[in-house]
Amino acid sequence: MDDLYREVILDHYKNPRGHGVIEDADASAEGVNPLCGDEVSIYVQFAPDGETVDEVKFSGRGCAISQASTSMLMEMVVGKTAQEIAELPKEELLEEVGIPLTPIRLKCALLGLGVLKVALHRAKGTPLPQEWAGLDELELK
Amino acid sequence: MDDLYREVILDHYKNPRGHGVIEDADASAEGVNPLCGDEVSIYVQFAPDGETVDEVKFSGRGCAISQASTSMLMEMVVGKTAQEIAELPKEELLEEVGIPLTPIRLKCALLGLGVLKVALHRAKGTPLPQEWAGLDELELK
Amino acid sequence: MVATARPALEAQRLRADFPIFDQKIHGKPLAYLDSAVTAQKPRQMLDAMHTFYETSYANVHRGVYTLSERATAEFERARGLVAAFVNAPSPRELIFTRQATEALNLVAYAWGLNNLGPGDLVVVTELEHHSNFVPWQYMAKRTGAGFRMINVNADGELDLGDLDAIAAEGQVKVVANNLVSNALGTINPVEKLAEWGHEQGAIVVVDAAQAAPHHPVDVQALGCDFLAFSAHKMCGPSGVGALWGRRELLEAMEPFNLGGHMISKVRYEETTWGELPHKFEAGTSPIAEAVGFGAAIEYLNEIGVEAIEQHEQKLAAYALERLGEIPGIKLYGPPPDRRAGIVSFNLGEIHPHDVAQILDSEGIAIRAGHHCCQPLMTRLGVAATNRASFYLYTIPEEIDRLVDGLHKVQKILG
Amino acid sequence: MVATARPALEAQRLRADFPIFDQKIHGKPLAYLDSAVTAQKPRQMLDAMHTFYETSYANVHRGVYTLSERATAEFERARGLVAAFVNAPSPRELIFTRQATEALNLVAYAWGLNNLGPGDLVVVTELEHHSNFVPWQYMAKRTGAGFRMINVNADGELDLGDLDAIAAEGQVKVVANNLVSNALGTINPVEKLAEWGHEQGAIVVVDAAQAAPHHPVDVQALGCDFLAFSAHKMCGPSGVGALWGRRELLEAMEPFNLGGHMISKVRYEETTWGELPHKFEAGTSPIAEAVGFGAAIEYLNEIGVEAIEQHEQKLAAYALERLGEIPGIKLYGPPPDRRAGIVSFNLGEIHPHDVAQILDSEGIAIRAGHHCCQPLMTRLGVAATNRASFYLYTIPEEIDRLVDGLHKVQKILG
Ligand SMILES: Cc1ncc(COP(=O)(O)O)c(C=O)c1O
Ligand SMILES: Cc1ncc(COP(=O)(O)O)c(C=O)c1O
Repeated sequence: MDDLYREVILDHYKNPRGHGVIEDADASAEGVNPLCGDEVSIYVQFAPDGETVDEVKFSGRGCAISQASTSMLMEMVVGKTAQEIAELPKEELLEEVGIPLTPIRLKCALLGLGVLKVALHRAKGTPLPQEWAGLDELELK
Repeated sequence: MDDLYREVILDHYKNPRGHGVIEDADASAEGVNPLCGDEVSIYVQFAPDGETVDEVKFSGRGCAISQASTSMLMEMVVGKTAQEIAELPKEELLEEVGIPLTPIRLKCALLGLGVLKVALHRAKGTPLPQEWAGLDELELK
Repeated sequence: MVATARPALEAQRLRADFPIFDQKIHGKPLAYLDSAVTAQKPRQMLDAMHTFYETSYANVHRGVYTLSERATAEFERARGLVAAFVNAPSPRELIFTRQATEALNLVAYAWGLNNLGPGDLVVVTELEHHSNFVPWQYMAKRTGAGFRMINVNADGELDLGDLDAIAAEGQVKVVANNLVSNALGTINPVEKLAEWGHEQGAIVVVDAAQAAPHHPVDVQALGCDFLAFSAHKMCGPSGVGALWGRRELLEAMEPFNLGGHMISKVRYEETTWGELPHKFEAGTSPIAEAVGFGAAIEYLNEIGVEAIEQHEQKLAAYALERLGEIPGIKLYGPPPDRRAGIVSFNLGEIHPHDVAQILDSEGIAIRAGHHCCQPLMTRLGVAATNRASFYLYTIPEEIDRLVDGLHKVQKILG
Repeated sequence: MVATARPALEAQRLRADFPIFDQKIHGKPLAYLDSAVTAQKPRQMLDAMHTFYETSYANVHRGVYTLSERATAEFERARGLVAAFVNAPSPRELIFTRQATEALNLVAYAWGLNNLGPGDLVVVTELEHHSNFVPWQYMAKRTGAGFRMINVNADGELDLGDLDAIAAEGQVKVVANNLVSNALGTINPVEKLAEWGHEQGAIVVVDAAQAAPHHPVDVQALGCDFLAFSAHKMCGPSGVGALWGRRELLEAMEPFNLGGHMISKVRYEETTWGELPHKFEAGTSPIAEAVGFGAAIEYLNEIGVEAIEQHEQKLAAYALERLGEIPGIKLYGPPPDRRAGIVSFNLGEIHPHDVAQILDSEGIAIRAGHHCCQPLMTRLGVAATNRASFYLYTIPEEIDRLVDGLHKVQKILG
């Protein structure tokens, strides 16, 4: 338990970084975790090079794990290119989250990353990992 | 075993009474035991009173139990009225058959009686027992 | 239904019948408060299935040999027990299915697909589980029939004031509703709906998945046409459930699944169907599961379903009282005298997943989610709720532990 | 498939795994020669289910708590085992059903009802079990499509000479055939039929109910689109089976049963479906049964399905030889090198029911009937046959006892 809700998770949960909406975002997507109905939307603004993420925000509702991991993700991806994010292994985010997760909670922790990759895929044609290509992890709108 | 295929059963099986067809019968019906596909047809000729069974025959294929019990039935019903046969309890035939029967074999033993009751029902409007009214025991043609 | 008074059940003593409680979860005793989703299994039921497999297993209804006759007798005995449990007029009207969901699909396909069309209406309620909602929504769409929903009021009780307005919109052909809501515990006025449905000339399809395990259910008293329930929610095994249907309807209906066993004659040119209940039981039956279902019914009969109902009502009242003391909690559903042993709540803004996760670390198992009732969740304006649900083995101490656990959740995440 | 040679199986030793043999039938040891209809269960499989119920039972896929995570892990592990057993490219393509029959109905309803119409043809074979015959006949009739049958020759083998004539009559949309005939033991040329079916633009639906328990089955090598089989015929429990389907087809298809678990979003206005395999698994799954199915697969893998196949081929050859010595016997089906461990016969004019009944008094269980293959029986000109069928626990002594028993039948009824 103390493992799961350790300080850094609680901090991101209670003070999420990048929480909000970017109007007229360059890229955006919305996804829902069909297991619990949680929804998350992600909005991306690119730098003038059109490739590097300048600003990224998220909105939606979710559990502490999904909110915290999405918040951590926001911090991780600013300054990276769309291609770099497309190639970001989920393990890197999970390491940041740093707590043991059961398969069900893994879906919570990876919801934001999936939605972000889909947003970039749509805007820039970057590849989707196989498991998201089949929409296995989330329902897109 | 010796119980099941006792002498009298074997005798009726090997020398069935009333085996054959009555052309232009006053009453007739055909039934099939859906569990094994066995078919039996029964033909009835009434006496001039139009009520008393004068002659009765059966045709079709079946196992020793169904052939023997139908053969015994043929002997039992000649001279009885349609109404009397409609009221004939199946126990009376089973007593005649006189061997212990499991539920599956019971269906074999009662196939002929069911078909006969249906034939009389159709020709004379005599009642069908509940279990045959729903065609539970046999498929009619 | 037995009229004589039964002794109250002793949950603490009954727990000994359930091997699942012989373990610790995260070092704590298991408080299993998720019986509405599926119930735990008594040794008596497990042993009945095991013994059946070890001594009498064979396919049913066709074999001439001893094992098959024995298996058939046990299987049909189980059918009789299940049929009697809901006071079905005849065991021939009781069809074994995989679960309540398949039972409802059977009716939606075999009756709905063949009897619905434009101008007709299918009426469900906002309280339905997806299993009694989506099949009807789908069949309405396929056939061009309309789809209407009876709404709930603020207490989570059906608002029957809309019935006339619905009837004015088309020919009501199906009324599908549950007897007890799995999300809120609401006990619904099925008799009234059945009466109204029959006035409209509709068939009345009752989802008793959540009722049959906990309350006396009598298809003749309810006046419905079909009733669906699942063994796994009533101490029986997974993999089997039942549909009761009115004989005339079942006989007139097309079959659903097709194949072995459900036929009378198969010819290249044409196939004819078998008699009830076989016509609706294509393929090899869930044989051992049906036997286990029968054993579960015997177990429940031994205790008495009225005693179970009373026990759960007391637990629900106690839970509502204790949970009500927690600051910031929101409780959903009707008052205790009109609800089953189910309590749904939210703890302020804390996500139910987090609540359930922290409770798990205390050995407490509750459900967090939409409970397969998204239309109702939409109405309540939430994505999910927490739900604690009780059964014959639930003890008040488990509710106390739940309350303590919720305080801990608030301390961590509040 | 493992390429290395396996030791031949020792049936006598394996029998000790099967508690059913710890009893006498009419005072004689049980000779269970009806495995084609359903197989007996090894202790290992029964114990796996029992332990699951006692320690890890909960509903799968939604619970956040420990028991549910544990149940989900065991359930999905079983899916992986079953999928690998038929060399499915992904476990997501493996759907748990009640049995082969329901798996075939799933395809007939979800694909057939939505893709067939006038001018189309559905092609089955005269060897089909009713479960792969009646659903297609029914869907053809409902949709206005034509229904054609590939006939068998005198040896009970498919006559593929008719294929061109069939293709000339319409647009072949479905080719449905079994891999091994349960009535005759014929091993069918599925690869050829699949190739032909795909040339026509049809889907190829393989009934492997009788093949999967006894022979290596590889969906990729067969080149089919759907493959159905049942756990209960392969040492698993009743109440569960599987459908493998090609991912693109499954994804493009409508769902079959509707309700809990198979959805993504349910709204009054519209419902969207979940991902594979959930989209086809409405309602509470046969959870413990799937776990038992996985345990059965592990049991078979331990022995090696190639070893089982060889063992049964030897038994079939021995049975054909010994039975052939009986005067007046009529044997059906292909020569031993092209047949599975199934032997169908008639003893002159003696009705199979009587044969089976007398054999039962000797403790020998065989099947007597149409074996859910009435079209084939019509072709053979009989209502029924006797059928002895073998499995990994069958020993040659049981075939000797069968032959002795048949002599006794002739003495009594001949
Ligand atoms: C009211 C209600 N209906 C239907 C169902 C579906 O039951 P099953 O999944 O056993 O078909 C449930 C179970 O959650 C339920 O509570
Ligand atoms: C070839 C074949 N297909 C289908 C079936 C049907 O199997 P189930 O009843 O398990 O669905 C059987 C079983 O008898 C079979 O042998």
